[in-house]
Amino acid sequence: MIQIVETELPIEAVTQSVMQELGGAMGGLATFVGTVRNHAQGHQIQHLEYSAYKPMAEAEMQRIAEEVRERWGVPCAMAHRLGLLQVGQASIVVAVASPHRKEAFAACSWAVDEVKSRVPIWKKEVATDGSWWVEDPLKNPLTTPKADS
Amino acid sequence: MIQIVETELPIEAVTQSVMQELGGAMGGLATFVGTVRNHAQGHQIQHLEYSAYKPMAEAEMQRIAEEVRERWGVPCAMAHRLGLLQVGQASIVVAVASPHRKEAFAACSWAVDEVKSRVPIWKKEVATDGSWWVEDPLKNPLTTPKADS
Amino acid sequence: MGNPHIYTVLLFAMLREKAGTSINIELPSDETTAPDLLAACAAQYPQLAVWLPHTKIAVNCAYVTLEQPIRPADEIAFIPPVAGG
Amino acid sequence: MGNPHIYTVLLFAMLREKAGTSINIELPSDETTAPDLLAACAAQYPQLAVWLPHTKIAVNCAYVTLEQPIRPADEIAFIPPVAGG
Repeated sequence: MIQIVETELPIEAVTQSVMQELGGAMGGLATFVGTVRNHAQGHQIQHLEYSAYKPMAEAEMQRIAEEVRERWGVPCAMAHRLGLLQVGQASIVVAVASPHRKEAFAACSWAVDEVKSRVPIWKKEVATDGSWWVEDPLKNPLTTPKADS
Repeated sequence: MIQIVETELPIEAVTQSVMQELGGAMGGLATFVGTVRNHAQGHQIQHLEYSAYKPMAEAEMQRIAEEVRERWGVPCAMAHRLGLLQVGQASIVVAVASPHRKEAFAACSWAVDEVKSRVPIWKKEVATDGSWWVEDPLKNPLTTPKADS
Repeated sequence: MGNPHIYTVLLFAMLREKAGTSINIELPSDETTAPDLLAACAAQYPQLAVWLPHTKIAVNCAYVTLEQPIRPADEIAFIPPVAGG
Repeated sequence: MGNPHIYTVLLFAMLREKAGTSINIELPSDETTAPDLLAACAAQYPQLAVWLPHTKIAVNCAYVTLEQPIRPADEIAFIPPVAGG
Protein backbone atom coordinates (compact mmCIF):
# COMPACT_ATOMS: atom_id res chain seq x y z
CA MET A 1 0.00 0.00 0.00
CA ILE A 2 1.34 3.35 -1.17
CA GLN A 3 -0.78 6.41 -0.63
CA ILE A 4 -0.64 10.19 -0.76
CA VAL A 5 -3.44 11.85 1.17
CA GLU A 6 -4.66 15.34 1.94
CA THR A 7 -6.41 14.36 5.17
CA GLU A 8 -5.40 12.36 8.22
CA LEU A 9 -2.72 9.71 7.60
CA PRO A 10 -4.08 6.14 7.39
CA ILE A 11 -1.52 4.80 9.90
CA GLU A 12 -3.60 1.78 10.89
CA ALA A 13 -4.29 0.81 7.27
CA VAL A 14 -0.58 1.05 6.39
CA THR A 15 0.52 -1.19 9.26
CA GLN A 16 -2.33 -3.64 8.63
CA SER A 17 -1.40 -3.95 4.95
CA VAL A 18 2.16 -5.19 5.62
CA MET A 19 0.99 -7.44 8.47
CA GLN A 20 -1.60 -9.07 6.23
CA GLU A 21 0.86 -9.40 3.38
CA LEU A 22 3.36 -11.32 5.51
CA GLY A 23 0.68 -13.18 7.49
CA GLY A 24 1.79 -15.86 9.95
CA ALA A 25 5.43 -15.63 8.80
CA MET A 26 5.70 -12.23 10.47
CA GLY A 27 7.66 -11.92 13.70
CA GLY A 28 8.06 -8.16 13.88
CA LEU A 29 6.60 -4.91 12.60
CA ALA A 30 8.68 -1.73 12.59
CA THR A 31 6.80 1.52 12.07
CA PHE A 32 7.96 5.11 11.74
CA VAL A 33 5.64 8.08 12.05
CA GLY A 34 7.03 11.54 11.32
CA THR A 35 5.34 14.53 12.91
CA VAL A 36 5.61 18.31 12.62
CA ARG A 37 8.02 19.73 15.20
CA ASN A 38 7.37 23.00 16.99
CA HIS A 39 10.83 24.40 16.27
CA ALA A 40 13.48 24.18 13.57
CA GLN A 41 16.94 25.74 13.70
CA GLY A 42 15.90 28.26 16.33
CA HIS A 43 12.61 29.22 14.67
CA GLN A 44 9.20 28.79 16.28
CA ILE A 45 7.10 26.85 13.75
CA GLN A 46 3.44 27.78 13.25
CA HIS A 47 2.61 25.20 10.59
CA LEU A 48 3.99 23.40 7.55
CA GLU A 49 2.75 23.40 3.96
CA TYR A 50 3.48 20.16 2.09
CA SER A 51 3.20 19.93 -1.69
CA ALA A 52 4.21 17.25 -4.17
CA TYR A 53 4.58 16.19 -7.77
CA LYS A 54 1.95 13.61 -6.97
CA PRO A 55 2.18 11.01 -9.77
CA MET A 56 5.96 10.86 -9.49
CA ALA A 57 5.88 10.89 -5.68
CA GLU A 58 3.61 7.85 -5.73
CA ALA A 59 5.81 6.14 -8.34
CA GLU A 60 8.97 6.85 -6.33
CA MET A 61 7.41 5.58 -3.08
CA GLN A 62 6.38 2.44 -4.98
CA ARG A 63 9.95 2.00 -6.21
CA ILE A 64 11.30 2.35 -2.65
CA ALA A 65 8.88 -0.33 -1.43
CA GLU A 66 9.98 -2.61 -4.27
CA GLU A 67 13.63 -2.01 -3.42
CA VAL A 68 12.90 -2.99 0.19
CA ARG A 69 11.37 -6.23 -1.07
CA GLU A 70 14.36 -6.91 -3.33
CA ARG A 71 16.93 -6.16 -0.64
CA TRP A 72 15.28 -7.65 2.47
CA GLY A 73 12.54 -9.84 0.97
CA VAL A 74 9.85 -8.23 3.13
CA PRO A 75 6.80 -6.03 2.51
CA CYS A 76 6.93 -2.25 3.02
CA ALA A 77 3.99 0.17 2.93
CA MET A 78 3.87 3.93 3.36
CA ALA A 79 1.69 6.98 3.20
CA HIS A 80 2.47 10.71 3.06
CA ARG A 81 0.19 13.61 3.83
CA LEU A 82 0.10 16.88 1.87
CA GLY A 83 -1.38 20.29 2.55
CA LEU A 84 -1.29 22.38 5.70
CA LEU A 85 -0.09 20.50 8.77
CA GLN A 86 -0.10 21.81 12.33
CA VAL A 87 2.57 21.12 14.95
CA GLY A 88 2.17 17.57 16.25
CA GLN A 89 0.31 16.27 13.20
CA ALA A 90 1.68 13.23 11.39
CA SER A 91 3.08 13.75 7.89
CA ILE A 92 4.48 10.32 7.05
CA VAL A 93 4.12 6.70 8.07
CA VAL A 94 6.39 3.88 6.89
CA ALA A 95 5.85 0.27 8.00
CA VAL A 96 7.87 -2.88 7.39
CA ALA A 97 6.89 -6.38 8.50
CA SER A 98 9.53 -9.09 8.70
CA PRO A 99 10.10 -12.54 10.17
CA HIS A 100 12.95 -10.99 12.23
CA ARG A 101 13.15 -7.67 14.05
CA LYS A 102 16.61 -6.59 12.87
CA GLU A 103 15.52 -6.61 9.24
CA ALA A 104 12.29 -4.79 10.10
CA PHE A 105 14.20 -1.94 11.77
CA ALA A 106 16.91 -1.76 9.10
CA ALA A 107 14.48 -1.77 6.19
CA CYS A 108 12.11 0.74 7.79
CA SER A 109 14.92 3.15 8.63
CA TRP A 110 16.35 2.82 5.12
CA ALA A 111 12.97 3.43 3.49
CA VAL A 112 12.39 6.61 5.54
CA ASP A 113 15.82 7.91 4.49
CA GLU A 114 15.02 7.17 0.85
CA VAL A 115 11.67 8.97 1.02
CA LYS A 116 13.37 12.04 2.43
CA SER A 117 16.09 12.08 -0.23
CA ARG A 118 14.22 11.00 -3.38
CA VAL A 119 10.47 11.48 -3.28
CA PRO A 120 9.37 14.77 -4.92
CA ILE A 121 7.66 16.32 -1.92
CA TRP A 122 8.42 19.78 -0.59
CA LYS A 123 7.56 21.55 2.61
CA LYS A 124 7.45 25.20 3.47
CA GLU A 125 7.99 26.05 7.11
CA VAL A 126 5.83 28.91 8.31
CA ALA A 127 7.38 30.31 11.47
CA THR A 128 6.70 33.32 13.66
CA ASP A 129 9.55 35.17 11.92
CA GLY A 130 9.05 34.21 8.27
CA SER A 131 8.56 31.26 5.94
CA TRP A 132 10.89 29.24 3.71
CA TRP A 133 11.21 26.03 1.76
CA VAL A 134 13.02 23.38 3.75
CA GLU A 135 16.18 22.28 1.88
CA ASP A 136 16.10 25.46 -0.20
CA PRO A 137 19.80 26.04 -0.95
CA LEU A 138 19.21 29.79 -0.65
CA LYS A 139 17.15 29.50 2.56
CA ASN A 140 16.33 33.18 2.85
CA PRO A 141 13.04 33.85 4.61
CA LEU A 142 10.55 34.38 1.78
CA THR A 143 8.41 36.65 3.88
CA THR A 144 9.06 38.37 7.14
CA PRO A 145 5.71 39.24 8.69
CA LYS A 146 5.65 42.24 11.00
CA ALA A 147 5.54 41.12 14.60
CA ASP A 148 2.52 42.61 16.36
CA SER A 149 3.27 41.21 19.79
CA MET B 1 3.88 3.84 30.38
CA ILE B 2 4.99 0.32 31.25
CA GLN B 3 2.40 -2.41 31.25
CA ILE B 4 2.04 -6.19 31.41
CA VAL B 5 -1.34 -7.39 30.21
CA GLU B 6 -3.17 -10.69 29.80
CA THR B 7 -5.47 -9.41 27.06
CA GLU B 8 -4.93 -7.50 23.82
CA LEU B 9 -1.84 -5.28 23.76
CA PRO B 10 -2.61 -1.55 24.24
CA ILE B 11 -0.54 -0.54 21.18
CA GLU B 12 -2.35 2.75 20.64
CA ALA B 13 -2.04 3.75 24.32
CA VAL B 14 1.71 2.98 24.32
CA THR B 15 2.41 5.11 21.23
CA GLN B 16 0.15 7.90 22.47
CA SER B 17 1.95 8.03 25.82
CA VAL B 18 5.38 8.78 24.32
CA MET B 19 3.90 11.20 21.78
CA GLN B 20 2.15 13.14 24.52
CA GLU B 21 5.24 13.09 26.71
CA LEU B 22 7.40 14.68 24.03
CA GLY B 23 4.63 16.94 22.68
CA GLY B 24 5.48 19.47 19.99
CA ALA B 25 9.21 18.73 20.28
CA MET B 26 8.62 15.35 18.65
CA GLY B 27 9.69 14.81 15.07
CA GLY B 28 9.51 11.04 14.87
CA LEU B 29 7.98 8.00 16.51
CA ALA B 30 9.54 4.56 16.09
CA THR B 31 7.40 1.60 17.09
CA PHE B 32 8.11 -2.11 17.20
CA VAL B 33 5.38 -4.73 17.48
CA GLY B 34 6.41 -8.36 17.92
CA THR B 35 3.98 -11.07 16.81
CA VAL B 36 3.80 -14.84 17.06
CA ARG B 37 5.31 -16.55 14.02
CA ASN B 38 3.82 -19.68 12.48
CA HIS B 39 7.12 -21.54 12.40
CA ALA B 40 10.34 -21.75 14.40
CA GLN B 41 13.42 -23.79 13.50
CA GLY B 42 11.46 -26.07 11.22
CA HIS B 43 8.55 -26.60 13.61
CA GLN B 44 4.95 -25.67 12.82
CA ILE B 45 3.80 -23.49 15.75
CA GLN B 46 0.25 -23.92 17.09
CA HIS B 47 0.43 -21.29 19.83
CA LEU B 48 2.73 -19.76 22.45
CA GLU B 49 2.35 -19.64 26.22
CA TYR B 50 3.94 -16.57 27.84
CA SER B 51 4.59 -16.38 31.57
CA ALA B 52 6.53 -13.89 33.71
CA TYR B 53 7.86 -12.97 37.11
CA LYS B 54 5.50 -10.02 36.90
CA PRO B 55 6.73 -7.54 39.54
CA MET B 56 10.32 -7.91 38.39
CA ALA B 57 9.37 -7.87 34.70
CA GLU B 58 7.62 -4.53 35.23
CA ALA B 59 10.58 -3.20 37.22
CA GLU B 60 13.06 -4.31 34.56
CA MET B 61 10.96 -2.78 31.75
CA GLN B 62 10.85 0.43 33.78
CA ARG B 63 14.65 0.38 34.14
CA ILE B 64 15.06 -0.12 30.37
CA ALA B 65 12.81 2.90 29.70
CA GLU B 66 14.87 4.95 32.18
CA GLU B 67 18.09 3.88 30.50
CA VAL B 68 16.68 5.01 27.14
CA ARG B 69 15.95 8.40 28.68
CA GLU B 70 19.46 8.63 30.17
CA ARG B 71 21.19 7.57 26.96
CA TRP B 72 19.07 9.33 24.29
CA GLY B 73 17.10 11.84 26.36
CA VAL B 74 13.78 10.67 24.92
CA PRO B 75 10.68 8.90 26.26
CA CYS B 76 10.17 5.16 25.81
CA ALA B 77 7.03 3.17 26.61
CA MET B 78 6.29 -0.53 26.26
CA ALA B 79 3.81 -3.26 26.98
CA HIS B 80 4.07 -7.05 26.99
CA ARG B 81 1.29 -9.60 26.79
CA LEU B 82 1.20 -12.86 28.80
CA GLY B 83 -0.85 -16.03 28.53
CA LEU B 84 -1.80 -18.05 25.48
CA LEU B 85 -1.10 -16.29 22.15
CA GLN B 86 -2.10 -17.53 18.72
CA VAL B 87 -0.04 -17.16 15.55
CA GLY B 88 -0.25 -13.56 14.33
CA GLN B 89 -1.16 -12.08 17.72
CA ALA B 90 1.02 -9.29 19.11
CA SER B 91 3.12 -10.08 22.21
CA ILE B 92 5.13 -6.88 22.65
CA VAL B 93 5.06 -3.22 21.68
CA VAL B 94 7.91 -0.76 22.26
CA ALA B 95 7.62 2.90 21.24
CA VAL B 96 10.14 5.74 21.31
CA ALA B 97 9.41 9.35 20.40
CA SER B 98 12.28 11.67 19.54
CA PRO B 99 12.96 15.03 17.92
CA HIS B 100 15.00 13.13 15.29
CA ARG B 101 14.31 9.84 13.53
CA LYS B 102 17.77 8.28 13.87
CA GLU B 103 17.58 8.38 17.67
CA ALA B 104 14.02 7.05 17.62
CA PHE B 105 15.06 3.99 15.59
CA ALA B 106 18.28 3.38 17.55
CA ALA B 107 16.62 3.68 20.96
CA CYS B 108 13.61 1.56 20.00
CA SER B 109 15.79 -1.20 18.56
CA TRP B 110 18.04 -1.14 21.64
CA ALA B 111 15.07 -1.31 24.03
CA VAL B 112 13.60 -4.33 22.22
CA ASP B 113 16.96 -6.12 22.46
CA GLU B 114 17.15 -5.35 26.18
CA VAL B 115 13.63 -6.64 26.82
CA LYS B 116 14.51 -9.90 25.10
CA SER B 117 17.76 -10.37 27.04
CA ARG B 118 16.84 -9.07 30.52
CA VAL B 119 13.14 -9.03 31.32
CA PRO B 120 12.02 -12.19 33.21
CA ILE B 121 9.44 -13.41 30.72
CA TRP B 122 9.38 -16.93 29.29
CA LYS B 123 7.57 -18.50 26.41
CA LYS B 124 6.75 -22.09 25.63
CA GLU B 125 6.30 -22.94 21.98
CA VAL B 126 3.55 -25.44 21.36
CA ALA B 127 4.12 -26.99 17.94
CA THR B 128 2.51 -29.83 16.02
CA ASP B 129 5.41 -32.10 17.08
CA GLY B 130 5.91 -31.15 20.73
CA SER B 131 6.40 -28.21 23.07
CA TRP B 132 9.45 -26.59 24.68
CA TRP B 133 10.64 -23.49 26.45
CA VAL B 134 12.29 -21.07 24.05
CA GLU B 135 15.92 -20.44 25.13
CA ASP B 136 15.89 -23.63 27.22
CA PRO B 137 19.55 -24.74 27.11
CA LEU B 138 18.38 -28.37 27.02
CA LYS B 139 15.68 -27.72 24.36
CA ASN B 140 14.31 -31.25 24.35
CA PRO B 141 10.64 -31.42 23.39
CA LEU B 142 8.81 -31.65 26.73
CA THR B 143 5.93 -33.56 25.23
CA THR B 144 5.53 -35.34 21.94
CA PRO B 145 1.83 -35.70 21.24
CA LYS B 146 0.79 -38.65 19.12
CA ALA B 147 -0.09 -37.53 15.63
CA ASP B 148 -3.62 -38.58 14.71
CA SER B 149 -3.59 -37.29 11.16
CA MET C 1 16.93 26.30 -39.70
CA GLY C 2 13.47 25.11 -38.64
CA ASN C 3 11.28 26.37 -35.85
CA PRO C 4 12.53 25.95 -32.31
CA HIS C 5 11.19 22.95 -30.39
CA ILE C 6 9.20 23.63 -27.22
CA TYR C 7 9.83 21.62 -24.06
CA THR C 8 7.10 22.11 -21.46
CA VAL C 9 8.44 21.67 -17.93
CA LEU C 10 6.46 21.28 -14.69
CA LEU C 11 7.67 23.37 -11.75
CA PHE C 12 7.32 22.91 -8.01
CA ALA C 13 8.10 24.61 -4.70
CA MET C 14 10.30 27.73 -5.01
CA LEU C 15 10.56 27.32 -8.79
CA ARG C 16 6.76 27.41 -9.06
CA GLU C 17 6.62 30.54 -6.92
CA LYS C 18 9.07 32.27 -9.28
CA ALA C 19 7.72 31.16 -12.67
CA GLY C 20 4.35 29.39 -12.37
CA THR C 21 3.24 25.76 -12.52
CA SER C 22 4.93 25.15 -15.88
CA ILE C 23 7.21 26.87 -18.38
CA ASN C 24 8.06 26.39 -22.04
CA ILE C 25 11.73 26.14 -22.87
CA GLU C 26 12.83 26.51 -26.50
CA LEU C 27 15.65 24.45 -27.97
CA PRO C 28 16.81 24.04 -31.58
CA SER C 29 16.76 20.23 -31.42
CA ASP C 30 13.86 17.81 -30.95
CA GLU C 31 15.99 15.78 -28.56
CA THR C 32 18.04 17.10 -25.66
CA THR C 33 19.60 16.11 -22.33
CA ALA C 34 19.29 17.36 -18.77
CA PRO C 35 22.38 19.64 -18.84
CA ASP C 36 21.31 21.31 -22.11
CA LEU C 37 17.73 21.78 -20.90
CA LEU C 38 18.92 23.37 -17.65
CA ALA C 39 21.31 25.66 -19.54
CA ALA C 40 18.53 26.80 -21.88
CA CYS C 41 16.25 27.39 -18.89
CA ALA C 42 18.87 29.53 -17.13
CA ALA C 43 19.05 31.74 -20.23
CA GLN C 44 15.31 31.97 -20.87
CA TYR C 45 14.12 32.15 -17.22
CA PRO C 46 16.87 34.01 -15.36
CA GLN C 47 14.70 34.19 -12.23
CA LEU C 48 15.19 30.41 -11.83
CA ALA C 49 18.94 30.42 -12.52
CA VAL C 50 20.18 30.33 -8.93
CA TRP C 51 18.27 27.09 -8.18
CA LEU C 52 19.08 25.19 -11.36
CA PRO C 53 22.48 23.87 -10.21
CA HIS C 54 20.53 22.16 -7.37
CA THR C 55 17.69 20.93 -9.58
CA LYS C 56 17.19 17.39 -10.90
CA ILE C 57 15.09 16.50 -13.92
CA ALA C 58 12.39 13.86 -14.04
CA VAL C 59 10.97 12.48 -17.26
CA ASN C 60 7.73 10.52 -17.18
CA CYS C 61 7.86 10.34 -13.37
CA ALA C 62 11.44 9.08 -13.01
CA TYR C 63 14.77 10.83 -12.51
CA VAL C 64 16.94 10.94 -15.63
CA THR C 65 20.67 10.45 -16.02
CA LEU C 66 22.86 13.14 -17.59
CA GLU C 67 22.94 11.38 -20.97
CA GLN C 68 19.33 10.22 -21.17
CA PRO C 69 17.47 11.67 -24.19
CA ILE C 70 14.59 14.05 -23.43
CA ARG C 71 11.99 14.88 -26.08
CA PRO C 72 9.28 17.56 -26.26
CA ALA C 73 6.50 14.96 -25.92
CA ASP C 74 7.85 13.71 -22.56
CA GLU C 75 6.32 14.76 -19.26
CA ILE C 76 9.26 16.79 -17.98
CA ALA C 77 9.58 18.12 -14.42
CA PHE C 78 12.22 20.12 -12.59
CA ILE C 79 12.79 18.73 -9.08
CA PRO C 80 14.44 21.22 -6.71
CA PRO C 81 15.84 19.81 -3.42
CA VAL C 82 13.10 17.64 -1.89
CA ALA C 83 12.01 17.68 1.76
CA GLY C 84 9.45 14.96 2.28
CA GLY C 85 8.94 13.12 5.54
CA MET D 1 25.61 -25.17 65.57
CA GLY D 2 22.19 -23.53 65.30
CA ASN D 3 19.27 -24.45 63.08
CA PRO D 4 19.74 -24.15 59.33
CA HIS D 5 18.45 -20.97 57.73
CA ILE D 6 15.72 -21.31 55.12
CA TYR D 7 15.88 -19.35 51.85
CA THR D 8 12.59 -19.42 49.97
CA VAL D 9 13.14 -19.10 46.21
CA LEU D 10 10.55 -18.39 43.49
CA LEU D 11 10.74 -20.58 40.39
CA PHE D 12 9.60 -20.01 36.80
CA ALA D 13 9.34 -21.75 33.43
CA MET D 14 11.10 -25.15 33.27
CA LEU D 15 12.27 -24.84 36.89
CA ARG D 16 8.67 -24.41 38.03
CA GLU D 17 7.60 -27.44 36.03
CA LYS D 18 10.25 -29.54 37.77
CA ALA D 19 9.90 -28.32 41.38
CA GLY D 20 6.83 -26.09 41.84
CA THR D 21 6.31 -22.34 42.19
CA SER D 22 8.79 -22.02 45.09
CA ILE D 23 11.31 -24.11 47.00
CA ASN D 24 13.03 -23.80 50.38
CA ILE D 25 16.80 -24.10 50.33
CA GLU D 26 18.64 -24.67 53.63
CA LEU D 27 21.97 -23.06 54.37
CA PRO D 28 23.96 -22.88 57.62
CA SER D 29 24.43 -19.09 57.43
CA ASP D 30 21.87 -16.28 57.59
CA GLU D 31 23.68 -14.53 54.75
CA THR D 32 24.80 -16.07 51.46
CA THR D 33 25.68 -15.24 47.86
CA ALA D 34 24.39 -16.38 44.47
CA PRO D 35 27.07 -19.07 43.86
CA ASP D 36 26.54 -20.64 47.31
CA LEU D 37 22.75 -20.58 46.97
CA LEU D 38 22.93 -22.27 43.56
CA ALA D 39 25.34 -24.91 44.91
CA ALA D 40 23.03 -25.70 47.82
CA CYS D 41 20.07 -25.88 45.43
CA ALA D 42 21.87 -28.35 43.18
CA ALA D 43 22.46 -30.62 46.18
CA GLN D 44 18.96 -30.34 47.66
CA TYR D 45 16.97 -30.27 44.36
CA PRO D 46 18.92 -32.45 41.93
CA GLN D 47 16.10 -32.31 39.38
CA LEU D 48 17.01 -28.61 38.83
CA ALA D 49 20.77 -29.16 38.65
CA VAL D 50 21.15 -29.16 34.85
CA TRP D 51 19.60 -25.68 34.53
CA LEU D 52 21.39 -23.96 37.42
CA PRO D 53 24.58 -23.11 35.47
CA HIS D 54 22.29 -21.08 33.14
CA THR D 55 20.23 -19.52 35.95
CA LYS D 56 20.56 -15.96 37.28
CA ILE D 57 19.36 -14.85 40.67
CA ALA D 58 17.14 -11.86 41.38
CA VAL D 59 16.72 -10.35 44.83
CA ASN D 60 13.86 -7.96 45.46
CA CYS D 61 13.13 -7.74 41.74
CA ALA D 62 16.66 -6.97 40.53
CA TYR D 63 19.52 -9.16 39.29
CA VAL D 64 22.31 -9.62 41.86
CA THR D 65 26.06 -9.66 41.38
CA LEU D 66 28.15 -12.67 42.44
CA GLU D 67 29.24 -11.01 45.69
CA GLN D 68 25.97 -9.35 46.69
CA PRO D 69 24.68 -10.59 50.09
CA ILE D 70 21.40 -12.51 50.05
CA ARG D 71 19.37 -13.02 53.21
CA PRO D 72 16.42 -15.29 54.06
CA ALA D 73 14.04 -12.32 54.34
CA ASP D 74 14.75 -11.22 50.75
CA GLU D 75 12.38 -11.98 47.88
CA ILE D 76 14.62 -14.39 45.99
CA ALA D 77 13.94 -15.68 42.48
CA PHE D 78 15.78 -18.01 40.12
CA ILE D 79 15.71 -16.66 36.56
CA PRO D 80 16.41 -19.30 33.89
CA PRO D 81 17.17 -18.05 30.35
CA VAL D 82 14.50 -15.49 29.44
CA ALA D 83 12.60 -15.31 26.15
CA GLY D 84 10.38 -12.24 26.21
CA GLY D 85 9.40 -10.29 23.14
